[in-house]
Amino acid sequence: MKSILKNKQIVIGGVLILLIVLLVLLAPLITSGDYSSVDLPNKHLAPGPGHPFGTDYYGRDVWTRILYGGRISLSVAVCATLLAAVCGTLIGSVSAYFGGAVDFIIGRIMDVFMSFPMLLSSLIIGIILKASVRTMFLSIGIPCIPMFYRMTRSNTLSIRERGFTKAAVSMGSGPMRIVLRHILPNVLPHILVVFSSAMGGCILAESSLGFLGFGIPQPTPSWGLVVNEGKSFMFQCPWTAGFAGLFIALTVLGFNLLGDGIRDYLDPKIRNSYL
Amino acid sequence: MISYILKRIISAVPTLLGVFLAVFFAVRMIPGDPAEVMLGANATQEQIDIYRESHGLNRSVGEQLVIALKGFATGDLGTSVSYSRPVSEMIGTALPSTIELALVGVVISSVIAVGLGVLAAAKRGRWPDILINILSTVGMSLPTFYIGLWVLTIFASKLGIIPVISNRPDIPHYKTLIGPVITMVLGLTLVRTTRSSMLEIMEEDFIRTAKAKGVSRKSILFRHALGNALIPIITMIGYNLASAMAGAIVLETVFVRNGIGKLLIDAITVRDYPMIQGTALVIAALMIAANILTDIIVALTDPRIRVTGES
Amino acid sequence: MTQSTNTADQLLLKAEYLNKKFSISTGRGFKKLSYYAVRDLSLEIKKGEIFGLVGESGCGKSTLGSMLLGLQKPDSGSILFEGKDLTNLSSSKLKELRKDIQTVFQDPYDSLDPRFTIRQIMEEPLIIQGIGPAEKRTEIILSLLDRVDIPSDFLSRYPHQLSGGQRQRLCIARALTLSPRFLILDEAVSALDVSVQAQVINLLLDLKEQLELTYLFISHDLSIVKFMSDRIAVMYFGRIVELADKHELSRNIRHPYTKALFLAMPEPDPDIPVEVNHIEAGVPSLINPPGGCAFHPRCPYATDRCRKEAPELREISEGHLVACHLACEPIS
Amino acid sequence: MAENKMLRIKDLRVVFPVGGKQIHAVNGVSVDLAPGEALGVIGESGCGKSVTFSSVLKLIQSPPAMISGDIELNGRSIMDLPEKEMQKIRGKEVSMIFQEPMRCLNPVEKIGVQIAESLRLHEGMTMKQALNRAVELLKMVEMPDAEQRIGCYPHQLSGGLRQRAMIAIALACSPKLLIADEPTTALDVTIQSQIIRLIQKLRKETGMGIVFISHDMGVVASLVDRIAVFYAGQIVEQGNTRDIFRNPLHPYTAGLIKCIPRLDTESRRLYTIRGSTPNLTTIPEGCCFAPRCPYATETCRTVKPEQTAFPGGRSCACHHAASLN
Repeated sequence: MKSILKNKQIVIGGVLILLIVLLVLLAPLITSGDYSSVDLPNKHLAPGPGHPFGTDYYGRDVWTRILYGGRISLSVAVCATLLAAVCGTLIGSVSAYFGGAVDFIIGRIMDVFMSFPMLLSSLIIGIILKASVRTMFLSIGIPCIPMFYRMTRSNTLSIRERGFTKAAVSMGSGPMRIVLRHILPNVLPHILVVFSSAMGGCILAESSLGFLGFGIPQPTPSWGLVVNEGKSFMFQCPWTAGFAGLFIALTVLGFNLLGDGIRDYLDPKIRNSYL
Repeated sequence: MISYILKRIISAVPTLLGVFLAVFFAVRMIPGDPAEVMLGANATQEQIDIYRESHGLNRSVGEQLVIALKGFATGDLGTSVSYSRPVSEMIGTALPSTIELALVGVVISSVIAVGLGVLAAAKRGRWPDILINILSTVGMSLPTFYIGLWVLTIFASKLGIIPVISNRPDIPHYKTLIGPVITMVLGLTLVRTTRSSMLEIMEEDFIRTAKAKGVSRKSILFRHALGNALIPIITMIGYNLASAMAGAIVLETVFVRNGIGKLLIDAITVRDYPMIQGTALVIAALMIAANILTDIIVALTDPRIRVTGES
Repeated sequence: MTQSTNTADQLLLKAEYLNKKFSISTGRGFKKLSYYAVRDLSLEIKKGEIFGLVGESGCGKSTLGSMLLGLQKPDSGSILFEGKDLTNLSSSKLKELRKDIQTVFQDPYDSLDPRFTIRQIMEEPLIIQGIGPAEKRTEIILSLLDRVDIPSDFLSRYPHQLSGGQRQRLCIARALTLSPRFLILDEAVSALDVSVQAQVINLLLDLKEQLELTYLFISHDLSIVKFMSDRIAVMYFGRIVELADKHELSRNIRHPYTKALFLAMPEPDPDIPVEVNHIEAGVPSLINPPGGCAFHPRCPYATDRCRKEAPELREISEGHLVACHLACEPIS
Repeated sequence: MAENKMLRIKDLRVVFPVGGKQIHAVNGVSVDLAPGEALGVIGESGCGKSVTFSSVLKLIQSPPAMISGDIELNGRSIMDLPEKEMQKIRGKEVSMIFQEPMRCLNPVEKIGVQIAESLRLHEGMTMKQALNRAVELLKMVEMPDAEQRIGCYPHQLSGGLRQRAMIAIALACSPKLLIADEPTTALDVTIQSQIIRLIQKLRKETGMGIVFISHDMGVVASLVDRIAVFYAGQIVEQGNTRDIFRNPLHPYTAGLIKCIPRLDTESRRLYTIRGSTPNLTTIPEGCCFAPRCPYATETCRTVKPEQTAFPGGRSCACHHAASLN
């Protein structure tokens, strides 16, 4: 375990995420806690004392809105990624393990899925479900299912051909045991890698939807919404969208670094070779 | 090779059909009466009745599907509610500018990114590599709209080089491309793929053979390593081309540039369902086409696919 | 096809007319091409013997091994293990039978789950087969680890902490946990270093005597197969081309391919030159197998008959079977 | 220094730092080779035989590897030669072939182009001249249909033909020395014997020196004049092929010869060397083979044996070499 901490990407990514999560969780303690009351005389204040990130068009404190928005954005991303991970892993392992017609049909359905850009799928699902805080994780999570499906399927296929799986079959082990005891534990680290980058992807998706105006609707602030409200005033007072975007970017960076780090940690091929 | 291309194209037909079905059923899952959904809130009862009749909404889902499929096959994607013009005509007008943006953007950003990736691989572990790595990791973590907003702020508002709004007729066409293309370049998506493919191939045994032959480092890098890394790189470029269609949704909104992405977003804003259905179908079809094109180019590059077997 | 057997009860395993076809996509057009990995293959393995199976890569020996193990189903043919047909057993009966047939694979790095400890690896077959309680399992595990000379304080270690030889000995111990009677050793010593190989070979020979096991020993290395086995079958292109007692086989080779294999073996002796073997370089393609005898394109003695007609595996003397039209006289 | 040697390796040491530990892959190897001589290098995996001879072409990246000692080619030390000078030696004076011919050929270039590359580099030929020469080379390595095969990609050839193509690449510029690193290990036995015979023939025709690295005593037996036995990053014994086989001095060599079953072995047990190959993170105090040696004494465990010369140009690093025979 010690060697994990030697991986700079994991450490930097982890610290970054930890920091942001901490800020977001401690929001009531480090902000005024008032993210919604309108204060028109103080609108569009530049960052300064009292308002570290300035105020927006309605005079609301951007720092408070970003931290509270993080609560929504992060929880939506976690729920969406969990949904995609559970569904994708399940479908992928079933598809790979049973093979034949099951695999073929699931594969074609996933092909169709992957023919839509994730953003487009999110938009369409959003129309059907009427975007709200509750349904947003579905619009974002469902388009991520193929990511997990593909990874689980290809890894399951290769682990199924490994000697230890064959040995377990020759001892009389049934498919359930093989999947649960041998395949899933060996796929798990790869799931972690995809999970980390999917978290980043979901945060990006939430903010992109928000930017386009189809994110989580008022009044609850989310990062997407803060960006959306700030984008029209980008030229005059870029701090609203600017700081919100910065938070989004740092969080995504953290998850990307973590994912890359775990992948390098698992496959050290490129690091330790000489010829 | 021709049979490979044919095979690849034919294999896309079921996917395309699946895409059609997905959109068909997705639109039917939108809450509300399909005819009212498709005709908008201002439709008269008479219009609704005509629509019901012509689309067989009183008949079974199967028959509706056949009617819709016929329309799709003949290029009839219905009539836009907000513009009262055929959807296919509007998409036809918007499509070239999106494809132009995708092609120009992907080509320019790929050339730059592959160059940086090769440089990073060549200077592996030294400061150019570290710098390029940090930049590309950050670039990949920045939301496209965020880069776009800053490009717009800096280049349009502060420097005045590019227009704030691109869909005005008085703006020279090339100027509308600058902003989105800069945004795509700054994403630096291909740098890391290039670098890691190069490094992976540098570990291969045939690189050692080339070295043992006395081939210079430069030639190993560009001829042997890049020659092989080209295959995963082309695959990634193809993927980027496909996702540039999605990127267009965001970029065209940021830079207010006409195109299919903007068409889609405007349609969603005013709930113009025939237009949403049409643009979704076309975007998906373009992605499928980009994937086929990529596979074909990869097959042409890779002799293991191009020339198979001995006899 | 009659193989000489004394009495039926001495027979442990009998495979008849096994066929296994694989299809591969060509990348050209939509057609899939198929080839026989194993074709019309019959063999009998007697209780208590070591049956050696030798052949070059792609000859179908591993496919045969995995069919006898029940990992792959043959397209046609039957595999009788003590009279029970492996190919159409119910899954519960098959699970029962798995106790009797166990295997050791080639790659000791691949055959052990990297996330299991040595104890978990050894315990797994016992748990699957419902053998217990835990104390009983520990007892079995400790006695087997002792047999294969792995210290008992290794129980909580992971496979990557063991050397190649230790890993392979662990694989052997795991195969023995269910007290099988038949072990399929598929290239079981091929991946080991020379100095470790001998240890594992001796261990296998000792275990066979102590536990009254029967082995199917599959390898590409003729000298090891010959050292280990009582009877040897030579495979080429999915078929057995020659089968005989090992002494008979070294005295009286009848198939030109067997002869070529013998000649090609590099002997560790500077005074024995590597023979100029007279078989041609090109191994024919699996997908377009040559008509007639599969070996004829490489055979220096091939006649017109060889090109047209595939030879049957015939018994030419007691227990010596050859599939060659010219097998009547020994090859000089 | 009486004889003129084409290759002289003196006290070579190669250390790889891996995850905080140091792996002493080569640990004081000295060996030399006369022009036209064929040396067999025998040892198990990880004994340093490949690393030693990859160093002759400076194929080991350093840093991270730490290389010390001296390597001379035709009297000239290569240790401090700049990369540009090394490129002139590689493929021209010294060539190398490797174990897996599939992975060692560039998959996206035609065989002919790959052979032509060295010719154009070292002989300054045009592509056309080089391709013509490539056909001759393929004929030399007995490739059937050489004219057609230069247009083939590696994946279109069988394993044996790929290795022939590799040999053709190596021999393109008529090197004085060919280093063959387990060239037949990945091949079937019937193909292996053909490749061995081909290397024998080419050696006779060209008079080049050969270093043939293998883990299999049988493969080198009829091919080489002299054998060096590697163990744990050191050479434990060197001598003429016949002497080594007939009268091995080092207990490890003796064990290696005895533990392989031969076609005429009749006994039911093999001779074994107990224990397993050492890990190379620490250099043992005494003899590296002592933990596995049946004759090991206290001296063996504490004092490192030096290479000692024996009659017949042999040498052996064993305290008991004289008394055991």
